[in-house]
Amino acid sequence: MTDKGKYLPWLAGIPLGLLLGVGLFTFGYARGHSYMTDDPAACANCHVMNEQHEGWIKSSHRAVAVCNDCHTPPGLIPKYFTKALNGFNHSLAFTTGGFPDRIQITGRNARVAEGACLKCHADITDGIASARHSNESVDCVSCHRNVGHAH
Amino acid sequence: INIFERKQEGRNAFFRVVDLDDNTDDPAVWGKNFPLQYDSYKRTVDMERTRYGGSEAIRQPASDRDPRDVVSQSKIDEDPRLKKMWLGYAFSVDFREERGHAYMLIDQRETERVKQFKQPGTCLNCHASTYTFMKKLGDGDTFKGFERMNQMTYAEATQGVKHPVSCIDCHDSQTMQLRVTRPAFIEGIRNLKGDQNYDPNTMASAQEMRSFVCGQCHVEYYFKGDEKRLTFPWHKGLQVDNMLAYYNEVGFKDFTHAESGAPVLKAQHPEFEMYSQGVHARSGVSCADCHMPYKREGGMKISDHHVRSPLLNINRACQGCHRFPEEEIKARVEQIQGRFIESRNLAMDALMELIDDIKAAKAKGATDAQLKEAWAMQRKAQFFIDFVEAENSAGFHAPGETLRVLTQALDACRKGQLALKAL
Amino acid sequence: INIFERKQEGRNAFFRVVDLDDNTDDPAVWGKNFPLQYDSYKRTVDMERTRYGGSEAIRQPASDRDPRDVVSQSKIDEDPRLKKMWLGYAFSVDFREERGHAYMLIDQRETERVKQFKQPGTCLNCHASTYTFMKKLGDGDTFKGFERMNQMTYAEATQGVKHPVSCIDCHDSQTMQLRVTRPAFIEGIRNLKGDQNYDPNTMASAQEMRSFVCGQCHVEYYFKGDEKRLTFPWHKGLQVDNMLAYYNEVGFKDFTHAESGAPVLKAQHPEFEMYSQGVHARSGVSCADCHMPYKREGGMKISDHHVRSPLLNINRACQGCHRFPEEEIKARVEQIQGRFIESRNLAMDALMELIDDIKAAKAKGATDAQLKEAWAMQRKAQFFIDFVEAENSAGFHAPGETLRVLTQALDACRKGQLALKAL
Ligand code: HEC
Ligand code: HEC
Ligand code: HEC
Ligand code: HEC
Ligand code: HEC
Ligand code: HEC
Ligand code: HEC
Ligand code: HEC
Ligand code: HEC
Ligand code: HEC
Ligand code: HEC
Ligand code: HEC
Ligand code: HEC
Ligand code: HEC
Ligand SMILES: [Ca+2]
Ligand SMILES: [Ca+2]
Repeated sequence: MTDKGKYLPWLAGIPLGLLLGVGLFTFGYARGHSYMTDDPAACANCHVMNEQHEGWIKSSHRAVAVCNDCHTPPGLIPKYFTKALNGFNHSLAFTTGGFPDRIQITGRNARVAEGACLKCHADITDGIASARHSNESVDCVSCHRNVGHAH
Repeated sequence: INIFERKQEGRNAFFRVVDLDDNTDDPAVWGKNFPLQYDSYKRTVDMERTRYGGSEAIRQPASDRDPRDVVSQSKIDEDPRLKKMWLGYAFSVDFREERGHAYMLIDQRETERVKQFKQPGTCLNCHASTYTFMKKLGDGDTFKGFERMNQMTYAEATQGVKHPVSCIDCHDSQTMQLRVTRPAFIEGIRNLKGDQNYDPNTMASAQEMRSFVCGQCHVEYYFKGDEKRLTFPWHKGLQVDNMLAYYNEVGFKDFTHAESGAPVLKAQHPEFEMYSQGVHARSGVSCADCHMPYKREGGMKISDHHVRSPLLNINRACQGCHRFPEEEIKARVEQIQGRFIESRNLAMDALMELIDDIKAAKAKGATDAQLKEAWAMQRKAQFFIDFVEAENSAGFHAPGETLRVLTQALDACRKGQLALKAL
Repeated sequence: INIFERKQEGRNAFFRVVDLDDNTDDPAVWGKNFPLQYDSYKRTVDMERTRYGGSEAIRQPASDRDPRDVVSQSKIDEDPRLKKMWLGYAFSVDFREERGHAYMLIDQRETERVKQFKQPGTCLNCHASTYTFMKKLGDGDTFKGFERMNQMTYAEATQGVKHPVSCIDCHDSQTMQLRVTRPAFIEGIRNLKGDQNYDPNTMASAQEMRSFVCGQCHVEYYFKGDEKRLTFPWHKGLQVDNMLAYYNEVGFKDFTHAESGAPVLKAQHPEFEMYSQGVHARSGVSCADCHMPYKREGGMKISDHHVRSPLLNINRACQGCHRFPEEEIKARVEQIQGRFIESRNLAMDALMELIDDIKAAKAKGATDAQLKEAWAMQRKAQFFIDFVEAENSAGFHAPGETLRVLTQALDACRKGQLALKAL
């Protein structure tokens, strides 16, 4: 989980207009409109998402969960807010190339993804969660490392 | 807000059949509300060996002197070097492989270390459900109760307890949250952190608590002073080097070696300390993750309260994180353990030679002053070897640290033997 | 079907700019077709230190005697114990930290071990692109060429080569598939498998080949017989114990220790052998996975041909498999390496004492027969210590095995010193 903040000082030096321009360019170039859908292929439009896409295709969750089931929170507004935020971040990173080869999930998105497990598995995990403070989440992926795709 | 109410919001994971309170120490009563956990808890009576762990059921006729008809194998018979290392101490009389939690109280009551030697109430801290007993002795204050229990004789104190470690020792009866109940652990972890206000029960993460509850017992300890206060020597850190430095500083010895005359230490089950040096602890993996892995029961996941060797349960204990076949995982563990055994044997043989050499030097009339250096080396080597030997995972919890400690021990044996060369 | 044709099926990953054949040894020519790989390959000139690896750029004035204006740090100056261990052998005169592949030929030509001592052509096997040279010497048969090159003098043989290890040494020019080109490796792996028909180039998996290409050079070796045949002592297995047994059986020694008179061995860079004892090898992780990880270049993923310390490249080298922050991964490696350094120091100091003790015994007139046992122990201890010291990962490739070997070495020192006690 990397700290997005380390790119910020550098970003601050760039006029916002340019940012938006670049973002919009990528949005068009990478068929941005397709991200309004839930089709995983849309994510894989970006070849840098290929690894997760390939992993997902082989995963137990292929039949039951698409990328957005795990990477966006429930609820229409939060969902599209997250998509917009990520869409912007990813487009920008993709265009400027300022991201590591082995992509690391950010803190906020990690919490979204963790929360997503509970969207479907709240019942079965009720018991193990009930003996804890409600603010103590369980790091599901620390044990289920291959769910969704390899982590 | 208790465990039943909280879940009303969603689905009710558990059904309240009986009311529990902070004095209910009988696990069978808790088991009415939590039958799945209780069923698995009871299975700690099972005995099954792994290559270096688990335990072997040795049948014996129950007698007046020893009512147990099944015990585990004797380690001092299996490896006489242990006996020699402990000559002059109760451990050279009786020391067995440890087995499941169900046996902890009876195994303590019936060991020759209790029957042939006078022991204090302190022993009970880790061998029984003492929470309610301590509360009673201290009029509600477990720290006071702890002090009183330590100062009783074993014979007296053991009358006050009935069960092996029980639900109430690890759980809050209302919320079922994990909690530590042992004053010795709370004092130990405070000394370790150098913060006398640290309170694990409110300040530790849930994941930490999944190891802390075990760290109340699976640790190195000594009885401090005349009050026989149970103390974890963590003041300088959790590594064996830190503990030796602590014991040297306070001038403590467990016994005087009967053959060599050296003032030596006995190490006991430092699982928590060694685990803390390993890559699993660094990765946030807790004792419960491996020894109480989740288990699916119907539509629920529960923690397997059948605490045992994970090698008897590889699928749940390891394969979630490690995608290799069971046989391969077992082979990895045994490779790690095999390296430990090989190096331990070298060090242990060297220690035997050192003891013989000191004995011979004494016989030839060497003075205490002349033996000082060799004694110091025996003290170090013996404590280091005993530390990784008493640690019950045969090196698995921290493979690298275990072997590092053995290189230190071997070097101490070497130096001890050379210190006698001139004599 | 060659690499360009194969790719027509899908997207064309590479463009054929020049035709390559099995005699093209100039990497710049290959670089026309594979510019990304070539660019990263050229970066092996970079010098950067990590805590225990990489290399440090030491500037010096270029001279007639030594045309290099940058060399790496001298290890025998950093640690004089190495010098003492090798007294009587060329390594005590010059031994430096290894650096990138770009330097392999010049560093060999300019080492005092070559300039002050007579060396055979054999040395070149691992320090140059010798594939086309061996083919030429053997009229198309690399095994024959290998034999001839070994028997030449170094001065003569080095005229026949121009480049450090190059594309053609690891790749087939038409398919770009990995291949091993070194007869010594093919013979070594056949002896290891006990199967003289084993052919890695057709029978090994692609993943195995990603380590085998490195295993042609990053291995322990000796020059066998008068023909100076490059030989990997893998006949009894890849562990150091197996190799010592082999050398003892064939009665080989590298040199006679100048101070103690013991017939001793010199170990060299057994990366492949030690890696094979580690958990990464067991998990199917190859040298290339860490030292040549995939790297995104434009729309392509290529293997980073800038072969170097993975600690200079943690994100690509490790974070694909380990979901921990870079700093944490580095700290884990350094913890492993720190344990190695600590134990290595104990063993090395013990060896120094053993050498001194034998020297003293000799000075007092001890006979060869009386020194026999101590010599055998020095031979073992020294080979074991040198083995893990010469292994260039400071213990990382196989942490447990490394420390096990050191316990054996320490024990041998101890026994050697005690064998002299009676004298
Ligand atoms: C425009 C190209 C592109 C598309 C399309 C794309 N991504 Fe990404 N994504 C990236 C890049 C570039 C990064 C690396 C960002 C970084 O590390 O700074 C990334 C990082 C991520 C991360 C981890 C980093 C973080 O922000 O937490 C997640 C999760 C992710 N993408 C999910 C998705 C999902 C789900 C979709 C489809 C809805 C998607 N991506 C579509 C380019 C893209
Ligand atoms: C079943 C749930 C699930 C699905 C489906 C899923 N992911 Fe993820 N993904 C996660 C979780 C959980 C993480 C965070 C892992 C962590 O904390 O290390 C993650 C992390 C990521 C990352 C960051 C890099 C990494 O591997 O940690 C990327 C990029 C990503 N996902 C992209 C995708 C794309 C693209 C898809 C669809 C093809 C997808 N994910 C489908 C659960 C899922
Ligand atoms: C959109 C709903 C959904 C989401 C989101 C989801 N799952 Fe699942 N998951 C399912 C269903 C349905 C199954 C049963 C699939 C089957 O039986 O093959 C399943 C199966 C599983 C299994 C058992 C099979 C296996 O892969 O081992 C595990 C474990 C699991 N999920 C964990 C997780 C975790 C962890 C997350 C979050 C990172 C997650 N799930 C997110 C719906 C979901
Ligand atoms: C990553 C998994 C893992 C973690 C975490 C772990 N252990 Fe273990 N433990 C093992 C394995 C494997 C063994 C060896 C069992 C054997 O040889 O049969 C073992 C052995 C033991 C034994 C001896 C068991 C026997 O069968 O004789 C005890 C006691 C023990 N561990 C306690 C603990 C405690 C207390 C902690 C936390 C402080 C802990 N363990 C953390 C995996 C783990
Ligand atoms: C109150 C003290 C106490 C607590 C708390 C405790 N243990 Fe134990 N444990 C013991 C004793 C005592 C024994 C040995 C019993 C015997 O041999 O009769 C033991 C034995 C074991 C064994 C050996 C089983 C075998 O088959 O050899 C394992 C494994 C173990 N404990 C793990 C744990 C773990 C994990 C935890 C925490 C979840 C824990 N223990 C908490 C005191 C405790
Ligand atoms: C700090 C906790 C603690 C204290 C105090 C403690 N024990 Fe234990 N005891 C354990 C644990 C944990 C085990 C299981 C691990 C092992 O055997 O190494 C154990 C195992 C045992 C066993 C079974 C194995 C054997 O050694 O034969 C006996 C008997 C025993 N203890 C007796 C005693 C006696 C007598 C005392 C007091 C002098 C005592 N214990 C004090 C924690 C403790
Ligand atoms: C400490 C390890 C660990 C953690 C953390 C963990 N799990 Fe599990 N989980 C397991 C194990 C082990 C099993 C298999 C139990 C069995 O086979 O009896 C399991 C089983 C499951 C299953 C049932 C699979 C099946 O066979 O149907 C689901 C779903 C699941 N987990 C989801 C989750 C979710 C969601 C989280 C986070 C809230 C989570 N797990 C956290 C270890 C873990
Ligand atoms: C040696 C310590 C120990 C003892 C004794 C113990 N437990 Fe637990 N228990 C745990 C741990 C550790 C967890 C996991 C808690 C977590 O992850 O937050 C747990 C979890 C639970 C949970 C929550 C659901 C689940 O399965 O994870 C229940 C309910 C429970 N225990 C009931 C009991 C009952 C009933 C008893 C007595 C029969 C008992 N426990 C005895 C350590 C213990
Ligand atoms: C909750 C996750 C988790 C569980 C459960 C777990 N491990 Fe691990 N294990 C890890 C992590 C993380 C590492 C460190 C390497 C890495 O990052 O993959 C590791 C490393 C290892 C290693 C390599 C370390 C070495 O010293 O060679 C072995 C062997 C291993 N585990 C065995 C086991 C066994 C056996 C069990 C079950 C008794 C187990 N693990 C349970 C997460 C886990
Ligand atoms: C799992 C990752 C991994 C694998 C697999 C691996 N190495 Fe390494 N290697 C490392 C690390 C980490 C270091 C330590 C680098 C440092 O200290 O800077 C290292 C160090 C080295 C060094 C010394 C580098 C220097 O910077 O001085 C050499 C040479 C080397 N490895 C060769 C090999 C060979 C040959 C193989 C296969 C036989 C191999 N390695 C397999 C991770 C790996
Ligand atoms: C033809 C022989 C040969 C082959 C094949 C070979 N190496 Fe090397 N390698 C060397 C030599 C010689 C050096 C030292 C060069 C010097 O110090 O001048 C070296 C140095 C290194 C270093 C040290 C770099 C540093 O900064 O310290 C690493 C890492 C390394 N090699 C890894 C590998 C890996 C991985 C492979 C296979 C992909 C490989 N080598 C293949 C001969 C070889
Ligand atoms: C089997 C392969 C092999 C053979 C044969 C070989 N080398 Fe090397 N050499 C290596 C590797 C790999 C390295 C880098 C790793 C290291 O330095 O430990 C290296 C490093 C070196 C270095 C740089 C580091 C140092 O030692 O100062 C010199 C100089 C060198 N070799 C000289 C020679 C000479 C002279 C010979 C012949 C007597 C020779 N080599 C034979 C593989 C070999
Ligand atoms: C020391 C051995 C070595 C040398 C020298 C070497 N390579 Fe490679 N090369 C590899 C390895 C290992 C791979 C990964 C192959 C695989 O995974 O099958 C590779 C892969 C490749 C690939 C396939 C695409 C990719 O990047 O994975 C190309 C193209 C390539 N190398 C070109 C070159 C060129 C051009 C040179 C000379 C400038 C060269 N190589 C020198 C070891 C080497
Ligand atoms: C292709 C996958 C892969 C790569 C790349 C990889 N590792 Fe590992 N690593 C593993 C596996 C598998 C294990 C064994 C434990 C497990 O099963 O998770 C492991 C175990 C470890 C351990 C624990 C072993 C121990 O002895 O404590 C460390 C530390 C580690 N790796 C560090 C690294 C570093 C540093 C790098 C990069 C230089 C690296 N790894 C690259 C897969 C990988
Ligand atoms: Ca046991
Ligand atoms: Ca180097």
